Amino acid sequence: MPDSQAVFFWLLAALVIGSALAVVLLKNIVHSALYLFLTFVGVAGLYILLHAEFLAAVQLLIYAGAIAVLIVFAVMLVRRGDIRLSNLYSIHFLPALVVSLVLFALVAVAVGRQLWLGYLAPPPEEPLVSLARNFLGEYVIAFEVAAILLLSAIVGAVLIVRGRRRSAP
Amino acid sequence: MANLYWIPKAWLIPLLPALAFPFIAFITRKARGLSALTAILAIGVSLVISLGVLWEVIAHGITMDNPVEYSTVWLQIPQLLKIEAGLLIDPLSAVMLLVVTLVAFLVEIYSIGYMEDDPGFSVFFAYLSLFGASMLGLVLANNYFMIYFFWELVGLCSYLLIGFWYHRAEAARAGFKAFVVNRLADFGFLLGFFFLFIIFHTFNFRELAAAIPAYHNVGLLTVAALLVFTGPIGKSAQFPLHVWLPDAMEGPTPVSALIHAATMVAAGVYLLARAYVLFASLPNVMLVVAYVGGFTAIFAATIAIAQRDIKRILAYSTISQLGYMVMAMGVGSMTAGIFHLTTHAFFKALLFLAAGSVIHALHEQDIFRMGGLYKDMKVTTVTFIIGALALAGIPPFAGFWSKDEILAAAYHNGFLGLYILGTLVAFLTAFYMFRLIFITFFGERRAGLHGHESPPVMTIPLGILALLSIFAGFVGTPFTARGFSTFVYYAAPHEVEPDYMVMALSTLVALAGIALAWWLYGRPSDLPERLKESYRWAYNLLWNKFYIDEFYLWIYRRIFWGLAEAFHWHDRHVVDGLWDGVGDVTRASGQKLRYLQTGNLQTYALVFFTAVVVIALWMAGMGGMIR
Amino acid sequence: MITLNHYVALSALLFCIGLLGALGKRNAIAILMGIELMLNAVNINLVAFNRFLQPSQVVGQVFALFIILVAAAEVAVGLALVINIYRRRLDTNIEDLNWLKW
Amino acid sequence: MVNFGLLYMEIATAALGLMLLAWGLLVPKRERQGIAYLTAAGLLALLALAWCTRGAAGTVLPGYTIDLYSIYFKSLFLTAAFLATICSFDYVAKMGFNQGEYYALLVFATLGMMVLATSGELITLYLGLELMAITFYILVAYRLDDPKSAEAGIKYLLLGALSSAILLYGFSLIYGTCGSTVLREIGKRISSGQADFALLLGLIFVIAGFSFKVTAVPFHMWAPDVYEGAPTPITAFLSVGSKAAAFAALIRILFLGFDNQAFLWLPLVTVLSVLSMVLGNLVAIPQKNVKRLLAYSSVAQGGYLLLGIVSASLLGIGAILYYAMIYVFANMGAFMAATAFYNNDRSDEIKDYAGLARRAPLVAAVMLFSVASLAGIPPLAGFPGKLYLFSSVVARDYSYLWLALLGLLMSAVSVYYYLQIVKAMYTGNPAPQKGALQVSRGMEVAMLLVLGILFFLGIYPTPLTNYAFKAGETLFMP
Amino acid sequence: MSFPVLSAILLAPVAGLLILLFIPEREELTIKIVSALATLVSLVLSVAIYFLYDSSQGGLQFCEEISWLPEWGIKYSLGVDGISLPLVLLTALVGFTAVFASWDIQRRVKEFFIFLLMLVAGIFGVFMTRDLFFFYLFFDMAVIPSYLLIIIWGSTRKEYGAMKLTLYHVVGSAFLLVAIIATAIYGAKALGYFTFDLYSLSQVNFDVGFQKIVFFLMLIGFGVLVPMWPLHLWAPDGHVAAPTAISMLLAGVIMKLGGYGLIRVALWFFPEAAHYWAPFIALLSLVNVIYGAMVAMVQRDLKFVIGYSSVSHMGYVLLGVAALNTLSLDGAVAQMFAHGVMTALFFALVGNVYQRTHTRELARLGGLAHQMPRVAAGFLLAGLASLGLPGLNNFVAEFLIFLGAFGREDLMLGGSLAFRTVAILAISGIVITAVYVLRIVKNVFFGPPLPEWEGLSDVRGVEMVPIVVLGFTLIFFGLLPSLQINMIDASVAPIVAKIKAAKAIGGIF
Repeated sequence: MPDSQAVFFWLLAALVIGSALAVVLLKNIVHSALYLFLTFVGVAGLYILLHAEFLAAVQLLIYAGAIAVLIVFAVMLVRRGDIRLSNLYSIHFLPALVVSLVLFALVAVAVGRQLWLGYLAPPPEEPLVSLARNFLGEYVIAFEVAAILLLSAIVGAVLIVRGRRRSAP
Repeated sequence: MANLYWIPKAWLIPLLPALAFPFIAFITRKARGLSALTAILAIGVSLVISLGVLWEVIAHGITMDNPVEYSTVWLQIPQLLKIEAGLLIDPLSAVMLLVVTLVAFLVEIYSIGYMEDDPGFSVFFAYLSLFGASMLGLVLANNYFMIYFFWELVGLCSYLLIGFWYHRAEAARAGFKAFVVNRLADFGFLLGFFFLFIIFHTFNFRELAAAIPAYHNVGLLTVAALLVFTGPIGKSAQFPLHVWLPDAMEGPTPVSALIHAATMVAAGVYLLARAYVLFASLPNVMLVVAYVGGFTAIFAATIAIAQRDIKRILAYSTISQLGYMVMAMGVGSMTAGIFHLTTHAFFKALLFLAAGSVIHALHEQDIFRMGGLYKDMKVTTVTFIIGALALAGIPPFAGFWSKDEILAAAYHNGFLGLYILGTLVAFLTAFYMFRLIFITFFGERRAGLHGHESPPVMTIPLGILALLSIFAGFVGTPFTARGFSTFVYYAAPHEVEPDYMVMALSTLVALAGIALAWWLYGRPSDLPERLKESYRWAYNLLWNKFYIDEFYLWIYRRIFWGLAEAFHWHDRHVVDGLWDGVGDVTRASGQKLRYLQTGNLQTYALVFFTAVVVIALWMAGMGGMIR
Repeated sequence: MITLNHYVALSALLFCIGLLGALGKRNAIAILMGIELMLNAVNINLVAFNRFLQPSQVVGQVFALFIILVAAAEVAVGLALVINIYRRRLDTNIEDLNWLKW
Repeated sequence: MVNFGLLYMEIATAALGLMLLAWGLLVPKRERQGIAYLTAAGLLALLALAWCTRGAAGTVLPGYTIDLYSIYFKSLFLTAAFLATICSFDYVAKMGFNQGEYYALLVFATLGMMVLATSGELITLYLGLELMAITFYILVAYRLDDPKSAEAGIKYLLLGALSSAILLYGFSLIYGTCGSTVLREIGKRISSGQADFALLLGLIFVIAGFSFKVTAVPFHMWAPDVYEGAPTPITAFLSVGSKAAAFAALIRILFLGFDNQAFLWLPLVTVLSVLSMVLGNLVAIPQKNVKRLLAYSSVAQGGYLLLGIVSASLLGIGAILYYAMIYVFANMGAFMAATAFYNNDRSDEIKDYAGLARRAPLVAAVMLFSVASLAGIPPLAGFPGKLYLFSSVVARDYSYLWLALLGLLMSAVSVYYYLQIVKAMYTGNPAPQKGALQVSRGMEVAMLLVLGILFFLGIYPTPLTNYAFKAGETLFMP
Repeated sequence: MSFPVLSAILLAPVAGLLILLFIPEREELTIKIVSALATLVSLVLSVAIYFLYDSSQGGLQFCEEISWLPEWGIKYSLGVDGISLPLVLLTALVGFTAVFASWDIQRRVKEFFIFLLMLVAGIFGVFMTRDLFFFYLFFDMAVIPSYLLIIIWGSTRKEYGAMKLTLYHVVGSAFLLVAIIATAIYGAKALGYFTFDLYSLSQVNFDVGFQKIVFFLMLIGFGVLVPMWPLHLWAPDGHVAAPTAISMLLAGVIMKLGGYGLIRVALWFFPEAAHYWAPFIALLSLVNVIYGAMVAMVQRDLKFVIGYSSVSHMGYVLLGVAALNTLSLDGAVAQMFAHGVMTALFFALVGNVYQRTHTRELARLGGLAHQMPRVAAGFLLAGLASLGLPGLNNFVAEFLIFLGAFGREDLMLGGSLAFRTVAILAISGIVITAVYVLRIVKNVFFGPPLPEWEGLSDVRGVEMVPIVVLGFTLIFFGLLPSLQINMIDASVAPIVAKIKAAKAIGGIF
């Protein structure tokens, strides 16, 4: 009987792909948002399978928790007209479909023929410690830059959303 | 050449009038008297030096074979080209110097009277000085380059003087026509001596004279000779480039006298004489020269019969006489040609100046509107008749001896046809000259006509020229020992033995011409009218100068101008269209491509990803990845 | 037995679905959702490579974490802009946002 | 021990940004102007710092090395930022709101560019890229009262996000196939033989990502709309800074990472370059709006810079570095003039430029000589730049003569549409009521500075040439 | 030479330019005087070095050199030899007289003279430099000033004319720059070090295939300026649109840049290609001459006539270049000088006519000699020079070209008939030139005085400067050509020697 790993993988894969398709194909923007939430949860599950527990947690927290919710709020804010028809196809749907299929085919072929050269080794004992050592060791510049990035993003987002208050002369 | 005094000063002859030109043009322009004086003084001194030169040429026995030559290098390109500015003094140039300076001197004096009430008085004298300088320069030149140099300058002066009264449109047009026709001839002349240069690597006459006989390739030499001959055809108004001379009569009469009768038009004949070795060594070229000369003579003489304008008649007579000289060259007697040139210079200048004084008095040029002038203008009439007699070739006048020598030469050298033609021309010349005399001087007085004699300043030159027309001939008569033929000759001096038959026949023919003229025009009769009616076509043909002018105009306007218009159209539409077209295509493509930018964000994204996919497929295909 | 290829194939599929979402939908927020899917696909790819090819290191996961961080920032700014455009033009339909063209 | 001292430039810039942010909050509404001068002074100080310590070299982290190449680009970004700040003195004052944050974001964007240009390691590079990108998304949409700016913002964000998604996918594939994210390692691991398809796909996705930033055709379509919509100083800074940073990173990736696979990506880059030059110039011809015209001209300039990569030689890289710096001055000059005009007449249409020469001779002169320099007409700095670029291409081999000729013919076409602006400025007669243009003192000084540099480098290009070509060499030193 | 005279000549206009910047717009007279002084300094110095130049020794004299860009081998090196010195003198002359020809400019005087001096400085640079980089830098420097000068102060269809002229020049210089780059790089490979110096590059023997391509590129680049036939259309439209001073400079000097470039760069570097392309250039020169002259004849606008006449005359220069022998090349350089002076005089006079009658249509002009005798005399002098009257500079130049083309030493007798027929047809151009020049003189100046032009005033005082200066030059070098030809011949000899040495591969057809 296939071991538990494989079963979980196929379940989670089906969940992710199914809900992703739903996000794309449904006409109601709210349903899409909800299915997006489901996709993120599915992906978190996959991370767990890949021994990236911390990452799964972060995924759940930020993606599923923050981003999906944020999107739902945004959808509520810009609701106009009939919500059921709020997310129709654009004029380029068919060509987009073709392009994505061809792209998928290309990547699939590329990956299929690729003989991945890697080495077998046990995952590090405390993944969290090595993660932290990386963040503050090798990638400290990236870390700091990320901090500033978040700062400017927040400042910018608030600015733009606040819009023109009569306060400034 | 021990103690030559005058000849070393020969370079002053052209230089003095040359300096007079800027002097008058810029300094003494306002003072009319001073300008005239400067011009006359300049040409006078040149005349004196020319006389000195002639005297030393005779005294020191400088002959055609060993002339005196001074030359300095004007422009030198090592081993390739040496252009020198030099003087060649030999009997031929000495004679020409005398003729040119003398006639110019007399004409300038005459002009004081003729041009006195003309606003451009001093400018006229400036131009005359410039003409004198360039004509004398041409005569003294010792190489083809220098002759061409002054050849064109002389052409310029004739252009300026023909178009002197530029307020008259016809004068401007005549000047334009003269210059263009001369330019056409000069183009041929230039090519001619280019050919000589690439064969012999020199322009110098004496070096060429030494080299040409030894040269074997007759074909190329013939081409060169014919091309050089186009120069004289243009300058001496031979057929077919004669059309400009009759129109040149638009210029003031002293100009016609000096330039278009005596000197400049003779430059062509002078060139033939100077380059005679080139023609003499090519028999078939000589034939061409002879027949061109002959045909021009008869052709011009016939037209002269039907003309009404006094200056036009004299113009055609000049063309006819020039044809005589060229024929003389063609038949082999250079001496006869130059001798006729000299005598012709005097009596033709006389005729023009006399006609000038008639025009000056009556302000009228159409002979049928004049009559009976002999009563008021005694001196002009007498001098005119002397000139006419000399021109017609009545002994003992100068014209008779020189024309007789040409006819004798033609007869003796076996050109029987040309001899008969020459005699016929003599008859026609006599006829149209005395037709003119009987109508203007002896016909009945037109109403309201009052001629008055010209002032002495004009009549004195007439007198001098009349004397010359009478006695100039004795220099070269067959009877005088060591005459003209021993002085100016080609190859060897030769004594001319008299040929009574030719002399008698030509005199007889001239008298017949005069008689016919008297019979038709001397006494009142309607015969000329009836003749004109019966032979209407012939009269029209002659009156319209065989429609050659119209033919040339047709070529100029239809073919030449048409081609130019075609080029213009081609330039504006085809070539310009092509390049502007390229510009428009770029701009249009910019316009079209602009609309790719639809503004829709997803179009951009679609293009982005399609490009990625296309590149991936192309790179994969190129790299032979798939399949 | 689940190998690396499964994960990469899955990630490619998810990427293409996200792409379809981004290009094929008319609503601005839907495009954002599409982009998020594509970024998730990249994360799966990275974590999978890390797990199968470089098990001893955690570079892939670090990269994934940074990507999540950036994605969050991006969504924040993106939604702010969407709301800003909505406030101006009362419409989040991409096909109408074409004042800037040619 | 990791030598963080070498990061003085990045740290100082971040500090400046944060200080500005704080200053913006603390200081009361009235002296907003102070912030602008503070920013300008700060950037100038940083520039001076970069200039005197240009000798510094060393590696901070495996992927992050400080060398002349990175310092050259840092000084380029700081110059661009400085000029953009001066450009926005009046512009932002007239906008009236959120001044403090504007300048802070500007500095953060510069920081992003620095990190992008310096890092030799994919993760840090990506984060530098994203910092720059996100700050620009905000800055582009900064004119809150203008719908065009909003539309430009949303367009730039969505397309930017898509391009970075494809870029990331490329990075992941490269990481997968090569096992490392440090470019030098990747370079060692890639054999010069037949690359496997996944790596090739990765490369293509990365090139597509960067082509978006470099506005190479056919990935350029966002540029005209965003350039036109964004506030003019930001358009200027975007067209110069973002493009130069992207080029710095692209050169690093292609020449350090994929040097052995050059035969693969050279034809691709050649095609991109040709398309950019041709399409950029052609579509610029019918443009009526100055900013949109300069956008297409910027696409074309991207094409010329790509030529430097096509030449795949030290000469080429030095030429790109030289031309990028000249491009900063020329483009900034043109946009300064456009801003000055916009501040007075509120319009960017070329026909409104009629008679500008008589109303504001200095502004007209700056526009004239900047545009002439872009076209590469001597005696302005553009000419030596183009000369180096085309020489480097022809030096590769003579079969590229046609490419140089195409480039020059296209810059001949560019002369046509640049002169359309000049014609309007110098012949038209201004609308009756419009008086002389008031231009702020700082702007005039900057314009004179730019003019001086354009002429000086045009006639005596040696100082910058030596600096650029030495910087080019340090890239390859291990 | 201790005193850097060439830099002085080059920088005098630039100095004038800078001084003008600080003179307020209102002081129009001082502006004009400053410009006149600047160009006068250049003129005096040019005349001085013209006569100080020792033609027996030949070669480059008055050399100056500052190392400019060591890696790229670019040096700010100036030097004049027999070919460039007459053209430097020409630039000085035309520049000086151009200032006086634009004495009556009213609008925006300051900007006008600033751009004018910029133009003159640029042209000086081209003739003096010994370095390809600076050759191109100065060559292309004229683009902006000439464009601005035409669109602001031009006359009929100035936008179209200015843009057309600029685009032709820019496209032409694009071809030229590619050729220069190719040469420099080939030279770098051959010599081992990167250099733009003319002399060292001329030592490199390029392979024939390379030569043919690069010579053709240069032919287009320079051909646009000469102007060679199919690329000539900027000349008429440009001249009609340009103000007087600019037409003088354009036709008088900028056209010579093309001819000078062909001789100094194209022929000197690529002798084999010269042989290969010579028949092609000869044919085009023939078209230039005949086609240009014929079209000039049917023009209705006075300036168009002179524009096309320049096309025709520069055709002679092309013929001289195509004949590839000492005589014709000497003639070509002399013709460039002579034609420059003559066309400048023509345009100055047309400027005077236009400034008084405000029209250039031949139909309306007539009998102007009555009102303007001096202009008429000047026009006649220029006209006679253009049709090659002996005693004026053009005659000697054209004579040498014709003799060179007609009697190429290697083509003595058996020489290719084709080339000689081309030469003969080209020489016939002198007749057509006579027709259209004298037709203009007849229609415009002679003939009855028209009531319409009754009260016109003649040129006086300052406006006489162009006529006197240029007229005197035409006559001076017409009577004493050795002063000019000896100097030119000394410098043409090495080029012709190199061309002779190159084995004469067959012509293009």
